[in-house]
Amino acid sequence: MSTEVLVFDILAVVAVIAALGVILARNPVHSAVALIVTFINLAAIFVMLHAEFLAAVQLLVYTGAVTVLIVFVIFLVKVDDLPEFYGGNPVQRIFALLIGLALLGEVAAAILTRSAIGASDIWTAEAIADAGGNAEVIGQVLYSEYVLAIQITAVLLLVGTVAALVLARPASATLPDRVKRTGLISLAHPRGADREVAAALPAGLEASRRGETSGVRFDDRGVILVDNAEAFTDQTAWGGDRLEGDD
Amino acid sequence: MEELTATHFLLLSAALFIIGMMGVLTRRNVIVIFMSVELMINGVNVALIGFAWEQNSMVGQSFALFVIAVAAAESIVGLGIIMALQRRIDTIDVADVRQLRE
Amino acid sequence: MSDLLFLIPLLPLLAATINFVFGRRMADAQTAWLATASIAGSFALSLAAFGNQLDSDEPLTQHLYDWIPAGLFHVPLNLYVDHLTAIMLLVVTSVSLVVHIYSQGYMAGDPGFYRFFSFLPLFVFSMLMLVLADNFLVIFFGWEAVGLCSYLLIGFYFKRHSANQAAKKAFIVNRVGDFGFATGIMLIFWKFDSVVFSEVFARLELVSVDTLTIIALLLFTGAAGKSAQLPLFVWLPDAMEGPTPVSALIHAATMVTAGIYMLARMYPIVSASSDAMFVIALVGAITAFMAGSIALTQFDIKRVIAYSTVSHLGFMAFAIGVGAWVAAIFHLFTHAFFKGLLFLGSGSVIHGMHEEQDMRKMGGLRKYMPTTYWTFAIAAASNAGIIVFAGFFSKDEILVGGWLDHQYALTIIMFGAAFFSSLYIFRAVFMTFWGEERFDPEHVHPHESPRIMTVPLILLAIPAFAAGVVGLPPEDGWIHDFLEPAFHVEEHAEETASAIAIFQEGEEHAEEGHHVSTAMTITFFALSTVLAIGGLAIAYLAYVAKHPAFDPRAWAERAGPVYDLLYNKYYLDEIYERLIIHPLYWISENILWKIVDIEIIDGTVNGVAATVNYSSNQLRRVQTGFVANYALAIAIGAVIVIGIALALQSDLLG
Amino acid sequence: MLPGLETVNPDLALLTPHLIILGLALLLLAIDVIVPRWRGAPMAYLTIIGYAAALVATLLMIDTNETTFNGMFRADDFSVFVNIIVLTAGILSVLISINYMTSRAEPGSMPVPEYYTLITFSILGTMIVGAAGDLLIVFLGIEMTSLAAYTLTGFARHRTTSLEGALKYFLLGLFASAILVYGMAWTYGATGTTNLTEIATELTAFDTAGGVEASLLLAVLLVIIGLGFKVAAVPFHMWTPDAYQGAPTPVSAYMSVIPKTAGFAAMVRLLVQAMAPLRDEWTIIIAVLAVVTMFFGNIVAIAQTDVKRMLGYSSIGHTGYMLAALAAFGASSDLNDDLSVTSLLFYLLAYAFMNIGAFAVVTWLQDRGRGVDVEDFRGLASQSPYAAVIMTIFLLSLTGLPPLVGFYAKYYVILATVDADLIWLAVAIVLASAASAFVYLRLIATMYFSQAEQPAPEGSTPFLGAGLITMVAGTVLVGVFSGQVIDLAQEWVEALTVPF
Repeated sequence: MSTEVLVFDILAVVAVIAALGVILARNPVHSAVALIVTFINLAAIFVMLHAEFLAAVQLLVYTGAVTVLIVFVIFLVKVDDLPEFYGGNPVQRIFALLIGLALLGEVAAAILTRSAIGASDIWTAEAIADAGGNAEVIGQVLYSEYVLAIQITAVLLLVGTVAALVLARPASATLPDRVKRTGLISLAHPRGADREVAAALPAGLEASRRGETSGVRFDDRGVILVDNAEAFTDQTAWGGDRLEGDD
Repeated sequence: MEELTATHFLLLSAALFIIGMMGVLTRRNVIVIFMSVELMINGVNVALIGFAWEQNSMVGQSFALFVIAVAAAESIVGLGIIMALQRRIDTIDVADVRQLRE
Repeated sequence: MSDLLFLIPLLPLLAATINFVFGRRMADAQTAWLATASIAGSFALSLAAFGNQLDSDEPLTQHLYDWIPAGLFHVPLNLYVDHLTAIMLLVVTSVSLVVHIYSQGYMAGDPGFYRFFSFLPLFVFSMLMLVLADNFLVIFFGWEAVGLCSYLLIGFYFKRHSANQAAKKAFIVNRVGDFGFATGIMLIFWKFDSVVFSEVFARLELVSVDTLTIIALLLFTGAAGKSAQLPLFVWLPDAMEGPTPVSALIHAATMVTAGIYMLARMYPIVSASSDAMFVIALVGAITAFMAGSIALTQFDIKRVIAYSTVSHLGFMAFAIGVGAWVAAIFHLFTHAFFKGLLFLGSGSVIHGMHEEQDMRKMGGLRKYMPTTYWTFAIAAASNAGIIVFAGFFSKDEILVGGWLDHQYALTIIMFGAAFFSSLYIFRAVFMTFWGEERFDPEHVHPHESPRIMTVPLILLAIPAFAAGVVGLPPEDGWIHDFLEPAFHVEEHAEETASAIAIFQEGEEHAEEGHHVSTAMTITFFALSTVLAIGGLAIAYLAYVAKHPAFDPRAWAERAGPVYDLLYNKYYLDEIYERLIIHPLYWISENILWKIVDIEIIDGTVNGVAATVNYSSNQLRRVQTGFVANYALAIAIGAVIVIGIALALQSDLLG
Repeated sequence: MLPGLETVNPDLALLTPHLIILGLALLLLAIDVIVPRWRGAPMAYLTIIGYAAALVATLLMIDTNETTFNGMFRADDFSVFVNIIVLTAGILSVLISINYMTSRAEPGSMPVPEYYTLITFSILGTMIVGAAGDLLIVFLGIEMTSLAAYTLTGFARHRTTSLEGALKYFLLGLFASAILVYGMAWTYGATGTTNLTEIATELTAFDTAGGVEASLLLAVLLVIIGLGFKVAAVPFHMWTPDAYQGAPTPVSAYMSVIPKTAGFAAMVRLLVQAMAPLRDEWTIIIAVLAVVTMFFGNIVAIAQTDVKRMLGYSSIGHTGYMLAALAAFGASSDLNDDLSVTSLLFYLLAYAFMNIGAFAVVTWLQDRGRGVDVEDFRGLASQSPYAAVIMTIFLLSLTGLPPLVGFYAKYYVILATVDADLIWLAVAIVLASAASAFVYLRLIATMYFSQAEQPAPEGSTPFLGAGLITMVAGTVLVGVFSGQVIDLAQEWVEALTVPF
C-alpha cells in the first residue's frame, strides 16, 4: 500500500465520519462544525487530485463563506428553538437507512464494474506543471472554453441576490412612504395616534383592534400600542400597497 | 488497492452523496437539511474531480468550480427562504411547516 | 375569385362573434345592420362566384389549410364551388339576406334581439360551410353546426315550455339521422380510405354494390333527419315554435334542404345502388303524400306551411330517388323562395293579428294587409303549382322524372300530393284573407306590417313568381345545362373508365330527360294544371263560396276516422309515444334502470368510481406535508428505478 | 496561449434573444431604483415589450443553426421553438399578473419590480437550457430557472403557505439538482466530455450487446431522475401540489409552464441529443414513468377541492402525456420521420395557452375576492357567463376535446406513440384522458349546474381580460392551425441531429 493510498484513506475516513456527524449531531452547531471538517478534508483530497485551485476555492467558498453564512443563520434563530432529530417517526429513519444502503449498493456496483472511461486528455501533472501550475491552467481554460458559463454564473449569482433580497428584506421597506410616515409618526406621537391618523390606517388594523393578530393593540383611548416598530409595520393586515380611502 | 485509482474517489463520492441524502431524509431542522444537501454536492464534486484526474482533463475541475458557484447561489436563496419563514412563523422545523397537505 | 371564397363564410362568422360578444352593449340597430351587412357581403361574393361559374366548367377551390394533416387521416379544409354549390350559395345568401332585413322589423323590441342576430349569422356561416365543403368531415361539421343553430333558435323563446320541448325534440330526432350519417361517413372512410368527395367518387369501382347500398341508405338516414322525411319528420312542425323568420330561413329555405343537397352532392354514390334509389323514392313519395294530407286539416297557419314544407321535401327526395337530381335541385331552388315567402307572409299576418296563429280566428284580411296578401298569394300559387308560377315548372319536372323512371305507382301518389298542395295552400289563403272576419274587432286591429317587413316580401315575390324561367324550356332548360356538368367535370378529371361506367347508370335518367317528347310534356302540363286549378277551385267553393257540396265541416264528419287520422297527423306522435317512447321508458325503467343500471352499470360505474375515488383518496395521503416524506418518495423512486434498470438493462447480471 | 485552447471569438449575434431578455432584467432592476414611479403597470408594459422584442429576434433567427462559444451555445431551430414557447408563456404570465399584484388577493404587499425581474430571469434560464450545447450550460440554465421559481413561489411573503410551498420546492429542488449533477458527473466520467454532440459520438462507440455498462446506465438514470423532478414526473412530483397551492396564482400558472419547459428542453438536449445511442434503454424507462405519472396525476386530481391544487395534479397528468411523447423517440433512426420531440414541443405550446388560461380564470375570481376552492365556482355560469364559458373552453381543451388545441396536442402524442409501436402507451393515454375528464367536467358541472351562493363577482381587470382573450384565441387558433405549427416544429427539430 502506497503512502498516497494511506493518506487518501485517512482523509476519506475522516471525511465520511465527519459527514455522518453532520447528519447525526443533535445540535446544529455541531453539525456545522462537522461539515467544516468534511470540507477541509475534501480540500486536502482535491490537492491529491492535482486540483489545488479547487482546494483553495473549497476552503474559501465553502468553509469560509457558506459555512459562516449557515452558522450566522443558526445564531439568528434562537438556538433553543432548534428542533432535534426527526424523532417522531423512527420508521422514516429505518426507511432512510435501507434506501441509503440500497442506493449505495447500486452505485457501488456501478463503480466497481466500471470500464467506460473517457479518453485521456492532455493535462497530465507534468503538462500542468509546464504550463505554470493548476491555477494558471484552470484560469486559461475558464476564460477560453468556459466564457459563456462564467457569464451565466454571474447572472445566476445576481438572481440569487435578488431572490434573497425579496425574501429576506423586511416588509416595511416596500410599503408606500406615506403609510410608513403616518404609521411611524403616530408611534412617535407623545399621546399615541391621533384620531386623524388612526382613521387613515388600513382596514387591516381594524382586525388587529379586534385582537385577531398579536403585536398591535388599541387601548380604550384609541392609542396604538405596539411591542416594537417591527411588529407594527410587519402586519399581515396591511392589505396591499394602498391606504383605505386613498382613492 | 496498491495504486490510487478513480475507484477510491468514486466510492468516497458515493458515500458522501448518500450520507447527505440520508440527512435530507431524516432531519427536520431546515438548516441541517440544507447542510446535508451541501454534502451531496460535495460528493458530486469529488466524483467530478476524480474523473478529471483519471482522464488528465480540466473539464471536471471546471465543472466542479461552477457547481460550487451554483451551490453558493442556492444557499443565498435557501437562507433567504429560511429567514422569511422564521420571521413569519418562528420556526425552522420542517415538521411544523405542513399546512399544505392533503 | 378563388382566393376570396373564404370571405363568404367568414363574414357572417365575424358578425356572429361580434354580436355575441359585444351585442349586449351595442344598440339593437347596430347588431342588426352588422349582421345584415355581413350577409349582404356574402351574397355579393356568392354572386361573383356564381358569375364565375356561369361560363366556366372548372370548379373554384380554395385551400384554407390542412385541418388534420398528419398520419393516416389527412383532411384538408378546402372550399369548393362548382355549379351545384354556386346555385346553393345563391339560394342561401339571398334568402338569408331577405330574412335578415325582415327580422329587423319582426324582432324589434325583443329582449333577445342581439342574441337573435348573433345566432342567425352563425347559422348562415354553418350552412355556407356545409355547402362549400369538399369532404365528408367538413360537411358533417356544417351539418352539426346548422343543427346546433336550429336547436338554439327553435328554443329561442326559452322561457316558453313548448319551445324547449320542441327544441329538444328536434335535437333528439336529428341525432337519429346524424347517427346514420356519421356511421355512413365512417364506413366511407373505412372502405375508401378517404373522406374527400372527388377521391371517394374516383374509387367507387373498388367497392361492391351492396356496400354502396348500405352507405347510400345510411346517408339517406342522415338526410331524412335533416330534411324531415318519414319517419323522422315529426320534429319539423314543432320547430315552428321558433321565431317566424327562423322558420322561413332554416325550416323552409335552407337547413332542411341540406339533406337534399347532400344527396345530390353524393349522387354518384347514391345512384350506384338501384335499391337505395328505390327506397329514397318510396320514402319521398309517402312523405309528400302524408304531409300534404295532414296539411289539409290543420288550423295553425304556420303548421299548414310546415307540413307543406315536409311535403315538398318529399317531392325533392322522390326526385333524387328517381334519378332526376337536377329537378330536385331545381325544386329546391324555387321552393326556397316561395316557401320562405309563405313563412314571412304568415309572420306578417301573425304580427298584424297580434300573435294570433289560428286561421279560424282570421278571415278577410286582404283589405287590411294588401301587400302581405298579394305576395302570399303569389307564393301560394307557386306552391300549388299553378302554371307560369315558379313552383309549377320544378314540380312538373319531378313528376315527369318519376314517370320516366317507370315508377308509375309512386308518380300517381305524387300527383295526389300535388293536388293536396294546391288544396291546402289555397285553403290557407282563403281562410286567412277572404271570407268574413272571424276575429274579435274589439281586441284585434289587423294592420299592415311596417315597410321593413313588406319590402322583403316583395323582394321574395319576384323569384317566387319568376324563378321558373331557369327551367325553360321544360326538361332541357338552362338549369339542366348548368347543373349537369357538376359531375362530368369530376369524371373527366379522374378519367377512370370504370368510374364512368358506374356513374352512367345514374346518368341514364338524366339523358332520357333530354328526350322527352313534346306530347308527354304537354300531357303532364295539362294534368298538373288541372289538379292545381282543381285544388284552387275546391278551396274556393268550400271556404269562400260556401257551396254546400264542399262544406268542409260536413266533409270532415263524412270522412270521420280518416279526418281524425289526418287531423291527428296520422297519430304519428302518439305512435312514437306508444311504440317507442313508452316501451323505451318501460324498458329503461324496468330492465335498464332496475336491473342493468342499478345492478350492473351502477355497480360497475359506482365500482369504478368508488375505486377511483378510493385510490384517489388513498394516493393523496402520500402527500403528508412533510418535506422528509417527499424526499423519501424521490429516494425510493430513485432506488427502484435504478435497481430495476440496472438489473434488466445493464451488464451487471447478464 | 496554452496548448489545446482556442481564443474565444463568440458570435454574439446568435445570442440576440437572450441578450434582450438579460438586458430587460437588468433594466427592470435599474428602473426600480431610478424611476420608482414606474413600478406597476409601466413596468409590466416594458416587460411585455421586451418579451415581444425577444420573440421577434427569435423569429429572425429561424434556420440559423450555428454554434458559438466552442459549441457550448447552439442557436438551432430547437432553441427557436423553446424560445417561442417560453416567451409566449412569459407574456401571458405577465398579463395575468398585473392586476393580481395590486389586488387584495394576497395579504400584504409584494415587491412588484422584483417580480417581473425574477420572471424575466427565469425565462432567460429556460432559454439558455433550450440553446445549451453542453451539460454545464444545461445545468446552469436549469438552476437559474429554478432559483427564480423558488423565490416566486414564496413571493406572497405574508402568507405562510406561500413560504411553505417555496421551502418545500426549494429543499426538494436542491435535492434533485444534486442528483442531476451527479448524473452529469457520471456522464462526463464515462465519455470524457461534456459537449452534447461529442457525448453522442462517444456513446456510439460503446458495445451495448449483452446489456449496457452499469456506470453508463447509472448516468442516464440519475439524469432522468433529476430532470423528472423538474418536470414533476411521479414519483418525483411530491413538491408540485404544495408549491402550486402555496404560490400566488399567476406564479402557479407560470410555474406550470416555464420551469416545466426548461425540464423538457433539458431532457431533449440530454436524452435525445446526447444519449440517443442509448435510446433503447431510456425510452422504456420514460414510457413507464409516463404511464405512472399520467394515471397518478389524473386520479389524485379527482379528490381535490382546491382548484389550484387540482390543477397542480392535472399538470402532473399532463407531464405524463409529454413524457409519453418523449418515450416515442427513436421509432426510426431518421429524425425527419420522428414525431416524438415535435409532438412534445407542440404539447408544451398548447399547454402554455390552456393551462395558464385555466389559472387565469382562477386569478380572475381571486381578483374579485373569491377563494380558490371548487365551491367558489358554484353557479359562475349564471353570474359571469363569459368567465364560465372561457373557463369551460380551457377545461375542455385540457380534457382534449376537438377542435381545441388540447385535442391536437394529445392527437399528435398518440400518433407519435403509435408510430413507435408503443400501442400500450397510446391506450394508456386514452384511458388517462378519460379519467381526467372526471376532473375537468366536475368543475364545469359546478359552474353550470349549481346554485350560486356568493354574490356575483365584480371588478375590473383589463390586463387579465386581455390575457384571457389572447389565451382563448390561442387555445382555439393553435388548434385550428395545428398542421402548420406541427410542420414547423418537425422541420426545426431536425436541427437537433445536425452536428454543425
